[in-house]
Amino acid sequence: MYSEKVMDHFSNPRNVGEIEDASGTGTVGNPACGDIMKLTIKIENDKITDVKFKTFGCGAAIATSSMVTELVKGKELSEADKISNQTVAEALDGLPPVKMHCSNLAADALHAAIEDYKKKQGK
Amino acid sequence: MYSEKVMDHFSNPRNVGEIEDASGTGTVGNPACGDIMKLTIKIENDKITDVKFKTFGCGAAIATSSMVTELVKGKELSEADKISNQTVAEALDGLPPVKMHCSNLAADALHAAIEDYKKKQGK
Amino acid sequence: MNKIYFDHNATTPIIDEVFEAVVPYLKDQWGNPSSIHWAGRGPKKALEEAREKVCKLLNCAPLELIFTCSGTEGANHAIKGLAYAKKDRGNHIITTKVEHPAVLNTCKHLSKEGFDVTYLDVDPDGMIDLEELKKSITPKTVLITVMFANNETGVIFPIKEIGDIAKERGVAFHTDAVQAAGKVPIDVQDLNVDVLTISGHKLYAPKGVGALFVRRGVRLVPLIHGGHQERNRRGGTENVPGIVALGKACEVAVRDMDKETAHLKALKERLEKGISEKVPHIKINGHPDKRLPNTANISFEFVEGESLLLNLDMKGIAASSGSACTSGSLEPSHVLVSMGITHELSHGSVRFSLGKSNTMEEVEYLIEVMPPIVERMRSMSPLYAGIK
Amino acid sequence: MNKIYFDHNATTPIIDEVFEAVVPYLKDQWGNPSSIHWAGRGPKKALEEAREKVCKLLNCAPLELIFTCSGTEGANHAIKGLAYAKKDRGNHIITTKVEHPAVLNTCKHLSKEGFDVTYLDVDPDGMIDLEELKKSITPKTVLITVMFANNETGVIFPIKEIGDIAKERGVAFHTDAVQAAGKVPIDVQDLNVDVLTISGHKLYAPKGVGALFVRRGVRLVPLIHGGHQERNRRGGTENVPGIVALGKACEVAVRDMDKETAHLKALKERLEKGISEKVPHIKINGHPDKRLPNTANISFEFVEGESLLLNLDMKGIAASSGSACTSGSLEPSHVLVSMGITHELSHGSVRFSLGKSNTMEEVEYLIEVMPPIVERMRSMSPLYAGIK
Ligand SMILES: Cc1ncc(COP(=O)(O)O)c(C=O)c1O
Ligand SMILES: Cc1ncc(COP(=O)(O)O)c(C=O)c1O
Repeated sequence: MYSEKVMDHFSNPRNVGEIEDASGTGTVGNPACGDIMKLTIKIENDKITDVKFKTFGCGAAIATSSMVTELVKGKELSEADKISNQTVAEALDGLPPVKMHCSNLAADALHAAIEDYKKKQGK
Repeated sequence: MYSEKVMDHFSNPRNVGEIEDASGTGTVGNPACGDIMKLTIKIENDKITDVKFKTFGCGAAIATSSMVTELVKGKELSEADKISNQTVAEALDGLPPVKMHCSNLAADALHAAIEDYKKKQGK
Repeated sequence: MNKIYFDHNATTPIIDEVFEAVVPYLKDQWGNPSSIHWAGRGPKKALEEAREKVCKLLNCAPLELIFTCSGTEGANHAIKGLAYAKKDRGNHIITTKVEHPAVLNTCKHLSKEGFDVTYLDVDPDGMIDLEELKKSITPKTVLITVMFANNETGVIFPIKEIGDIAKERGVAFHTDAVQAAGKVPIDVQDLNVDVLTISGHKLYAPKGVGALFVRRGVRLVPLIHGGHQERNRRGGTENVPGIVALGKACEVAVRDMDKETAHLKALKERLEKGISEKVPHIKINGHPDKRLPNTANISFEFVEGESLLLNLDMKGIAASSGSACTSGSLEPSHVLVSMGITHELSHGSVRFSLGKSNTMEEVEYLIEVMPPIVERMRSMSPLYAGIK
Repeated sequence: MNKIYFDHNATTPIIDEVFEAVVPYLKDQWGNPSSIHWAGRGPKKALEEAREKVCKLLNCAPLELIFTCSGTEGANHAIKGLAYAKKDRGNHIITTKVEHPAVLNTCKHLSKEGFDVTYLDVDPDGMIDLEELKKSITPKTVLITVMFANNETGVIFPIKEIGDIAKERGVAFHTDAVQAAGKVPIDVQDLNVDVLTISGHKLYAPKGVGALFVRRGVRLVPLIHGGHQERNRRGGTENVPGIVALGKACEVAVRDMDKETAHLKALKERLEKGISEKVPHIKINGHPDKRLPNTANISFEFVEGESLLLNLDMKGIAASSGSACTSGSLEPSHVLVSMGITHELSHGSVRFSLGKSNTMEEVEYLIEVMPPIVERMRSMSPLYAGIK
């Protein structure tokens, strides 16, 4: 059902955890789908220097969470902004059709975290 | 589908043919069923001394025709009168249910032949 | 005793290639294709590979194929499914008098449910009249269902022409291709059929599996509601071994069709010629050209079919009279009667349907044993007396 | 790697005895049982012998059994068949919230066709309330359909009591016994059920075959119209190999049931006890006693079921979450949610369903590997953080 890349990220997820003094936190999820993702990011000079995730969810949810952390680590905020759920799915060599909508929220979590950071900055 | 007795009478039918100077002739049949039987009997002193059949029909029709000729040959008319289609079917160790009604007309042919004889006698 | 099987329209043997393909799916790969763990993965893959093979036979896309358990299920799903999906638009169905009971009895059921059904006549060759078809279409007509090839006579219907008419008039079109699949080419891209039914056990796969082509965009009310299988179009755990077998059988059919057709035609022609020359008072039924390569339906005057079959059976030859579904001789074949053949003559009809493994020697053997059998039965027949 | 199969409620392996019994019907005895010649006789005999074996499992008469292609077909045939046969008397159907999609989606379809359907609640143990059932019956009620045993939790319903209520109130009663057949005794002479559905692939026969018990005198509108097969109650050439397999599987089930039950119970008890002792924050779902001997459904708090399954799969262990029909985690199990379990907890549920070939060693292996898997997934879960 899942691609090798998905299974790789599922069984060896990168960047699991929570950043204590995070610059931004994004939590998204849909209880009906059984997926909740929490992304914490550290931002220095408009650059994402660290990122960690915790996810309650299926294989796709965990793999997309892991993948998004890999994709954004070290990226400029402006570039990270461009990452979409589609980008993540493609980086994983695709997801099963049933998983495309519900369990592919990692980019949403990222954007929520960036939003949160910007809000805090605004204050 | 058929009992061994049916198959025996079907493959080696007894008394096939037509009696030239028959005392009585009975023809019964149902074109929808595809069965037509013609029985000719020779009667002397109220006894069936000879009997022959010709039948257009399925295995059951041919076997019941053959069987009825065996059953009545040498019988008193009064005894032959008692033979029913059921008697014939039983003598053949039974017939498949679908065949009980349509293709089991040999006794009817016999009674028609006896009737024919009686009518002729009446004249 | 030799066993000679001339009843391939009733069912076919399972060929070795198919048997070999099935065994792993009975022995080791018995998992549920819906399972996400190891046991489900092999069966899931096999299911989709088989689907592609069946699609190749019909030239359709995988999404357009639904697996079923039989031709009869397929016909029910197609006809009820289309009729109910369109019942707001009308309640008129057109079919023919010579369909298989799977279609006829489904239509009969629908007429109890408020549908009107027109049963088209056939001519003495077993053909329908396309003009009559056109005239039968009314604004209430929602469905035409006409078989691809007739199971008793092998007559092939003008499916392309019927499809064109159906399309022009905006009427859904189903064809029961159970007897055609594997015997003649079928290309749904070339035919305006909306739904097409096939059955595994008529093309060297086992009983218990079939398939339905449903053109993209055509909506059917499901016949079997349940789980998400077949994209919610047909519930129930998929019969993986059966489906694998059907896939393999279709692959073989595609590969061997040209060769088989030539082989079957040669045998059938010899059979018809041989019997015609040796047995008087016979009639070969069905259109002379527009017929399956494997089917010879012959009426023997003055004798009844079942008794011929029993005699043939005693010689090891399997054939059938009328449809295989009528084991018993209670009713004359509705197909032959519709062709204007008398009840008596219909009762005296035998269908020889040839297949892959038949040989010319087997046909010659039939030609040898048939005349004395017919002669003996005729000598017992009250109908023959006057003729001789 | 070891392959350990704990997903017998999804489908079962085909046991050797069944495989051996089927092979001749794929290789040599491929004839059509309706054929009157040599090729039909063996299959015909096998068909009727298999029927008697299935009847023994249910304690019914051969005339009361119809072969189908799946549990789903059976449920559709039973429910639609009874509802339509009685639609002049009323349009109300009673079922439960925890039925299999084969029943639920059939009922949903019927509600589109003008039937009213009552879905009975279940309590936290997964049980229905018989008083609520009685109160739901109205003069318009024509059918009650309640499953014999639930596929996800194994909960066994009070079929005898329901049947008595149905009989007293003159309402037809169908039970989906797909999960019960072969696992617990079923005696239709003792139960007032009118129609009962079973499926082959849940009791060690292949996919593609099932059966329906229809009590003498009970009339169903056929689902699949066609030829004269199954006494005109279900058209289509009979799936002889599948039917032979089902017969054999039922024979084995009758023979081995007592022994199997003891075996399965011991394994299940060890499994539940072992997991309970080693993994905190779990919940065992379903009635403590009224449950199939083979089914353990466990909710693991703070983690999601599919990811547990994938981890188990990497260790060679096959299990499932919710119903096998929901491959994907889009919806939490309707069965668990109906029992009042939260969505989150429902998503974290795993069903272990044991079978014949499972051993205590396999169960011990599971008890060993499960705790670190759960621990690892919990460490990744945002829901767990606060707890630890
Ligand atoms: C309780 C129940 N009913 C019906 C079915 C459907 O059976 P089948 O897969 O044979 O259609 C299943 C199995 O999936 C089941 O567990
Ligand atoms: C033309 C035709 N349609 C439908 C069927 C039914 O197929 P099945 O036996 O697979 O249900 C048959 C065969 O019996 C057939 O010959």
